[in-house]
Amino acid sequence: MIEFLQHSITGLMTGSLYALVAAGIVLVYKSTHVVSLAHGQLVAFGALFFWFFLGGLGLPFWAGLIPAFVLTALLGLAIERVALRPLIGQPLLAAFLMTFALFIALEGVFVLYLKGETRTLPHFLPQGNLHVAGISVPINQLIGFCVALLLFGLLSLIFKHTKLGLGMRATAEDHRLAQSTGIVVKTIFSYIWILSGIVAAVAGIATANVMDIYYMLPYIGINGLIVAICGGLDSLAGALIVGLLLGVVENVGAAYLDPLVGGGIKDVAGYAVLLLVLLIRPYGLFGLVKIERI
Amino acid sequence: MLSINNIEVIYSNVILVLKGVSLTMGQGDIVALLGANGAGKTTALKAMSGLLRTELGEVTDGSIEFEGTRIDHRDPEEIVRMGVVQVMEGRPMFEQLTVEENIRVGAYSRNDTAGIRADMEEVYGYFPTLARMKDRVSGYLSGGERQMLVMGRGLMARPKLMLLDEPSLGLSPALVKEIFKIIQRINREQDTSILVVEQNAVIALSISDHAYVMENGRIVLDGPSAKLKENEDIKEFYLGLSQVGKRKSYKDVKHYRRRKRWLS
Amino acid sequence: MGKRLGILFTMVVVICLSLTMSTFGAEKEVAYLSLADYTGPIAGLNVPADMGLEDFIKEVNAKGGVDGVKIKFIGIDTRYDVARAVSAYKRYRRTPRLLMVNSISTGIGKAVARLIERDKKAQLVPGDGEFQAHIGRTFLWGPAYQDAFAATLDWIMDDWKKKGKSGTPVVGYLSWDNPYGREHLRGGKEYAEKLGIKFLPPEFFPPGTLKHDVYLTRLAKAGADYIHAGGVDPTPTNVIRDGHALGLTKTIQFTTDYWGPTALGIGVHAEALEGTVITSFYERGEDARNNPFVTDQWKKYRGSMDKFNEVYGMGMSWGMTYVAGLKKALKTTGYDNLKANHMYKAYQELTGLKKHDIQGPCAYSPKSRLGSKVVKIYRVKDGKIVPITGWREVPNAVGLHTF
Amino acid sequence: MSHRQHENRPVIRVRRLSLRFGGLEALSNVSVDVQEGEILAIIGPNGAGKTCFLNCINGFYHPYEGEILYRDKDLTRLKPHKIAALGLARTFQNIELFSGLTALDNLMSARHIHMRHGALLGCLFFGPTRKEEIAHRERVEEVIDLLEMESIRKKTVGSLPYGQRKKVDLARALCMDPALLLLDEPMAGMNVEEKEDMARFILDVYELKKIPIVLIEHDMDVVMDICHRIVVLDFGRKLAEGRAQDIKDDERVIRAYLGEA
Amino acid sequence: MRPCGVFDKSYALDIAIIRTWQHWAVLISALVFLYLFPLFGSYYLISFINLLCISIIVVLGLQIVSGFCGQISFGQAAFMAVGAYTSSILTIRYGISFWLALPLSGIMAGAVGIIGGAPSLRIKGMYLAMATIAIHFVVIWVILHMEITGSFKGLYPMPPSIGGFEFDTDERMFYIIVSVVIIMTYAARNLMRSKVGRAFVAIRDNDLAGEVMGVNLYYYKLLAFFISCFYAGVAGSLWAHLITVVNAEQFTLLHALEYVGMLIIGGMGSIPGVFFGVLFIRILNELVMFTSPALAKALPWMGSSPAASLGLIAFGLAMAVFLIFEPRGLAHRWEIFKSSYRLYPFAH
Repeated sequence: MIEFLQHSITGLMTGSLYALVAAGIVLVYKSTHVVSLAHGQLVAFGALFFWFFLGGLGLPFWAGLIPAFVLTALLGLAIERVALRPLIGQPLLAAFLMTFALFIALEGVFVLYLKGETRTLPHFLPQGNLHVAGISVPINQLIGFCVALLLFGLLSLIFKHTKLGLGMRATAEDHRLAQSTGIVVKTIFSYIWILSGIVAAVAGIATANVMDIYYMLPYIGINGLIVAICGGLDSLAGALIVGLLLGVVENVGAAYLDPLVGGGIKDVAGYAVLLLVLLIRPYGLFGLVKIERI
Repeated sequence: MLSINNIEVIYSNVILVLKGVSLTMGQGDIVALLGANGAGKTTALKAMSGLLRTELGEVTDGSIEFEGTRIDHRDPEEIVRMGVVQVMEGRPMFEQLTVEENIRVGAYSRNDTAGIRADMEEVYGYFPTLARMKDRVSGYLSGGERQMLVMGRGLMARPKLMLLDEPSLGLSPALVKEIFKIIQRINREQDTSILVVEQNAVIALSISDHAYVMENGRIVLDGPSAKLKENEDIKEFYLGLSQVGKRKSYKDVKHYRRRKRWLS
Repeated sequence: MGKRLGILFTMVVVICLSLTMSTFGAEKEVAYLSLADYTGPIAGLNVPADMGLEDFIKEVNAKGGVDGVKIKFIGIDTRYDVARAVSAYKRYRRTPRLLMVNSISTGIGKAVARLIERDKKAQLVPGDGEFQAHIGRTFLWGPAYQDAFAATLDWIMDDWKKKGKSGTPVVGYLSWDNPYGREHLRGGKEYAEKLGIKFLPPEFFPPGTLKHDVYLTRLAKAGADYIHAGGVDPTPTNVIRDGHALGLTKTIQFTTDYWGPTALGIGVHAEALEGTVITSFYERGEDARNNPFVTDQWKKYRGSMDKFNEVYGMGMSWGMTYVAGLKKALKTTGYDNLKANHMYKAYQELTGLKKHDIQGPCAYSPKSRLGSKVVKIYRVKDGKIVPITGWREVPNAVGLHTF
Repeated sequence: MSHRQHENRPVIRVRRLSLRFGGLEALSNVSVDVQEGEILAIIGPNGAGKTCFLNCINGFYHPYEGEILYRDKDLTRLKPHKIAALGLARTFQNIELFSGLTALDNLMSARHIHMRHGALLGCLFFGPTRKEEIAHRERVEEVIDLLEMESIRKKTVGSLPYGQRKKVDLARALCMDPALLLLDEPMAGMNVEEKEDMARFILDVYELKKIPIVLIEHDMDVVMDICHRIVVLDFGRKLAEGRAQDIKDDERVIRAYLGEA
Repeated sequence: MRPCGVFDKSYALDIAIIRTWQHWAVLISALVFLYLFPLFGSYYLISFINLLCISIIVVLGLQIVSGFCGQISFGQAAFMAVGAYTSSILTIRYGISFWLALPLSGIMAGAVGIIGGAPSLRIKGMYLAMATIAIHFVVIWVILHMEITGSFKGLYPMPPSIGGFEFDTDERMFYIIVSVVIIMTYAARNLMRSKVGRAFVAIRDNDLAGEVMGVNLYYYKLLAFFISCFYAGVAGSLWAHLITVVNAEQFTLLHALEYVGMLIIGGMGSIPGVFFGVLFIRILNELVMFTSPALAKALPWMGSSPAASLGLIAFGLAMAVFLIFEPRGLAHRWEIFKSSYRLYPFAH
């Protein structure tokens, strides 16, 4: 039992990272209806910027964090302005492919900068483990977990109770209609990408805290995508819950199924869950069911 | 307050939809725009509200002026801020939002919290049905309720000019009457000018001060509504009355009959 | 709009073509094709290695080449993608005097090997024992994975005895869930059994896994005394770091293969990696930093030693082998008739070639495809990688497996 | 058109139909018969369940209670494509065309249930397949003639104006060679002239094919003029049923739907 | 394409693909040129065309399921893997001839495709796309963890042969591959203008209305997946016997994404679009592959790996720029060109 709990909690920690990555994807989808493959790169760049200020320039924590947020947000904004804005009103698949193209181009930049090296974030959080009832939790990951929860709370507050949030939700449903009510849709898109950039930076920093900054980092975007879809592409709560769940399923699956099938369960656990969820609930666990009128 | 001077509209650089349309409206007027499907009525509305540009349409000639300012090359958001609100055809709404949130979105371009609150009460005054279902998700509303909601949402922007596109489409006769009564009330009480595009010529002519008739992207006829009601062509082709003033039965339509085409 | 698009594309095409044209020179030239992973999961290994090789070739060319013959280096980014690699090979296989193809990644090596045989060319691959088991036109960089792993097992037995423990050590194995991750065991496992080591069921995980706690705890629970962490760095670093966080490094000795942590990567994780054992066929850490042959070239082309990566040296050793092979081939055939087949024959005569101690003496021969037969065992000590043994011969574990 | 004496032979019998969405009762206990050779109108305020009623007949919705019989065949649990194969064709309130296809291909797609060749023969497009395609094309051209659509044959329907699309929608239903036609607000959003055209087409079809037609329509004039019988729905219940004149004077109908004159 | 002023006198002529004798002339000379190509074309070009053709077959399949039937699929690479493995297993383990294994591997991939396409019965749009990504990973995982597929070691099929004649070079395989492409293209074109094709488009454009027309959604969606995966399977089989090594690492998600990219760039719902899209991406790929070593050579201070990253950036940017200028794909532009040709010399 202790063992199971330990695996689950380790899974929860990883899951919170997935949830953070997924949050950015959900934000973008919610208002622009674009499923962004490029998000993994935003995450990676967020981590890289943070490393640059903290490890590269040796700035203190906050002084590194703020410019990292700003730069990632700007990158998000640039993606929206330069690449996606011209595609407004064009088929959504074109926008999807655009994010794929951006993923490749940004990967090139990422690789060009790294030159085959691995960048490691300095320890900016307290190290060591917390031991409770035979279960040990790394403190820095626990902090990451709490930050994730806080961020989700904050995001849902923004969506529910601010004017900007209302505008975002309205835009999410119908761009033309939103325009006709005086919402400046393009501005909303910009805000969304900025917000998504900041969330990506948080996700990137939290992930790089666990996994170094190297070539595989952007590919966490794929995990984020699975989570976003399972949770329902337009549901933040879904991203959080499914993110945590996926972390647990992967970890517990690897713990108990791997010996039975000869390894590598982690690879497919997520996809198996995705398939199962979609078969039972075609719009994800928490996604809005489209109100269809014939 | 609104004057459209000989505008031409082209879609995706090829399709010429409006071929010189002119129209003027005064403060507090109700103007009806009649015409067959595909005549270009909706396009004309979209040209005024700026929504054309999101559909690859473009005003290529002529000008649209609202209170002395040219608006034909502005973004729809800006035009809404200036006080021109279009209530689109088909009653589109934010289906996942509640009724109240839908109405709040209508006031998105405004920043006066107190004023918005007061206006919201006013809208609920016009449409008591909406007040009752404030917290309902709007996607489940019926056609009539939807029409009220979109009009209420439009009112929240405190428009000086409201463009209504086919408010009666698919509504029962009783509801149509009710909706048009409210339109008249809004016009009276808020001094909002209203431009209404309608298929139901009978009711449109009965509440409007002035009417225009469009065909094939041109205005072919206009005049005070009372006068147009007496026009023979209007009678036959829009009101469905034959010469003697009696309605012709649909059963009696012949396989060949006189069609009216305006030459221009 | 269409017109602008047309102009844009014409421009791109023209630039690309003109660039391509500029590569055809009139000099005497032989080619070296590297099907490399510059932008994929093993770029961390591949990029510095090819840098070493490229710089080495530059140096050779600057000095007038090999008997007047210049070497052309062609580096193709395959992105760890077999299909791209095969297509690139087909694109370049008719390059005049293409004498050697270096395929990085086990999958690519195996796919290209077939074509190499058919075209009578020669190929280099990292360390798949299969090519030693079925002697053909494919050469390994160093000892086969399984041989090096067997050397690690030897060290484990030594260490076990030195610690004065009784019984047999329990060894766990944990690596990527791909052909590379499994190659070690084809022979390595048999060798462990021969030594009488208790070998736990191996664990596999996808590259890019965030946390390895599950696998580590399972191995720990099964009573592992040693855990071998596979994968190309930073994977082993991350695995050991997770082990450290779980408190396993205190009781379990971690070992890695020759793609284990580099001195450059140890940096922040020094504490976690402390004591880790690395079995390597090329010079690591302090050894490499003290090898003037390597550091001089690095300083000349790459500047400061801050970012020095010892894999750079391994790349240079490829260059040395190539130059030696080329010399031999030129001597027997002359430039005009030079074919890859001659290089293939020349490579087999390189037995005993010294490589400035970057790597043990070359072991290519008609019966061997191994780049060298010796490894050194290193250990992480106070954030530095220091040798704890001299060069020692690897056992033949490939021979134990039936391929 | 002279008044026709209806034979008392119901083509469709709907018995105690009830349909529910979540907690919402869309239809409750509705029983309607469609007789051989009649035009039946269904009217009622918005949200009264008229479209739901059609959706039940052609299988989009499955009622939780009641049954629908078509010439003694139970349709209640059948899938829409099975019902289509029985010869029930319909049009849609919001025009549901295949917008990427030409008008002609839209009509050809309606011949689906009558065509025999499968994927393998389709790949070859030779001999029998070609003959079959041409034979069905001839059938489709008849409908094109009837509805005067020659000029828009090869146009992509997405680019056609509203009225034309309504026409394609009707033509497509006709191309199925239906045994029963369900029309959902065929004249919504049309002016008098277009309505006259549409009424003429409907009457032509009726005269030519002698099939029963069920029609949902808001325009009372049209309904009164061309329909034999009228069913009034309100809040999912059947409010009244009968001849046009009787309905017009029905108190309840006036209150719920028509409004005071 | 037909010039202005050519009218059809019968329905048979109206539905014909080739309408004038000029069409026949162009077609026949193109075929003759194609089949004589190995006699004078360079080896590189031939191997490039082989690759191109295999991609064309895969993307044709994708066009059917995604472009025509509207079910976006990212599983095409995995289904290709199924075809490649089936063909290898049949020829190696069971000694079945390649000529039989080719269609059988298509059928096998199709069968797996039916299972893989099953989610489409419930899921639509982007959600379905993601489900197919999941299917991709599950299929690859299963292949890797099975004994018969050679697990991680992969398989080594032999080149096809007929009566002792071995198709063991790219030049020889060229004839097989090109012939298959021609047949498959012709079949796809025909299928799309017959009953089945119209049913597919009906599902794409309006599945509800399609059902009312009597289209059995379940049957036709699965049929679309079957046909699409049949194409992928045949392509996989050709691929396997062309490079004679099959390994699960040859079929990655990136390939699947690339196929979708070819589809979108070519244009959804158009058979010629498939050719344009495949050409665009493949040539772009080659250019990048060509250019980065050339760049490294021209600018020696740069080195190979930065040049490779620049190539990656160039690839991404080229695709992005293309999408900004022509988001509806090259087929869209082709249609505009065709209609202006037809009306030449009259402007609209």
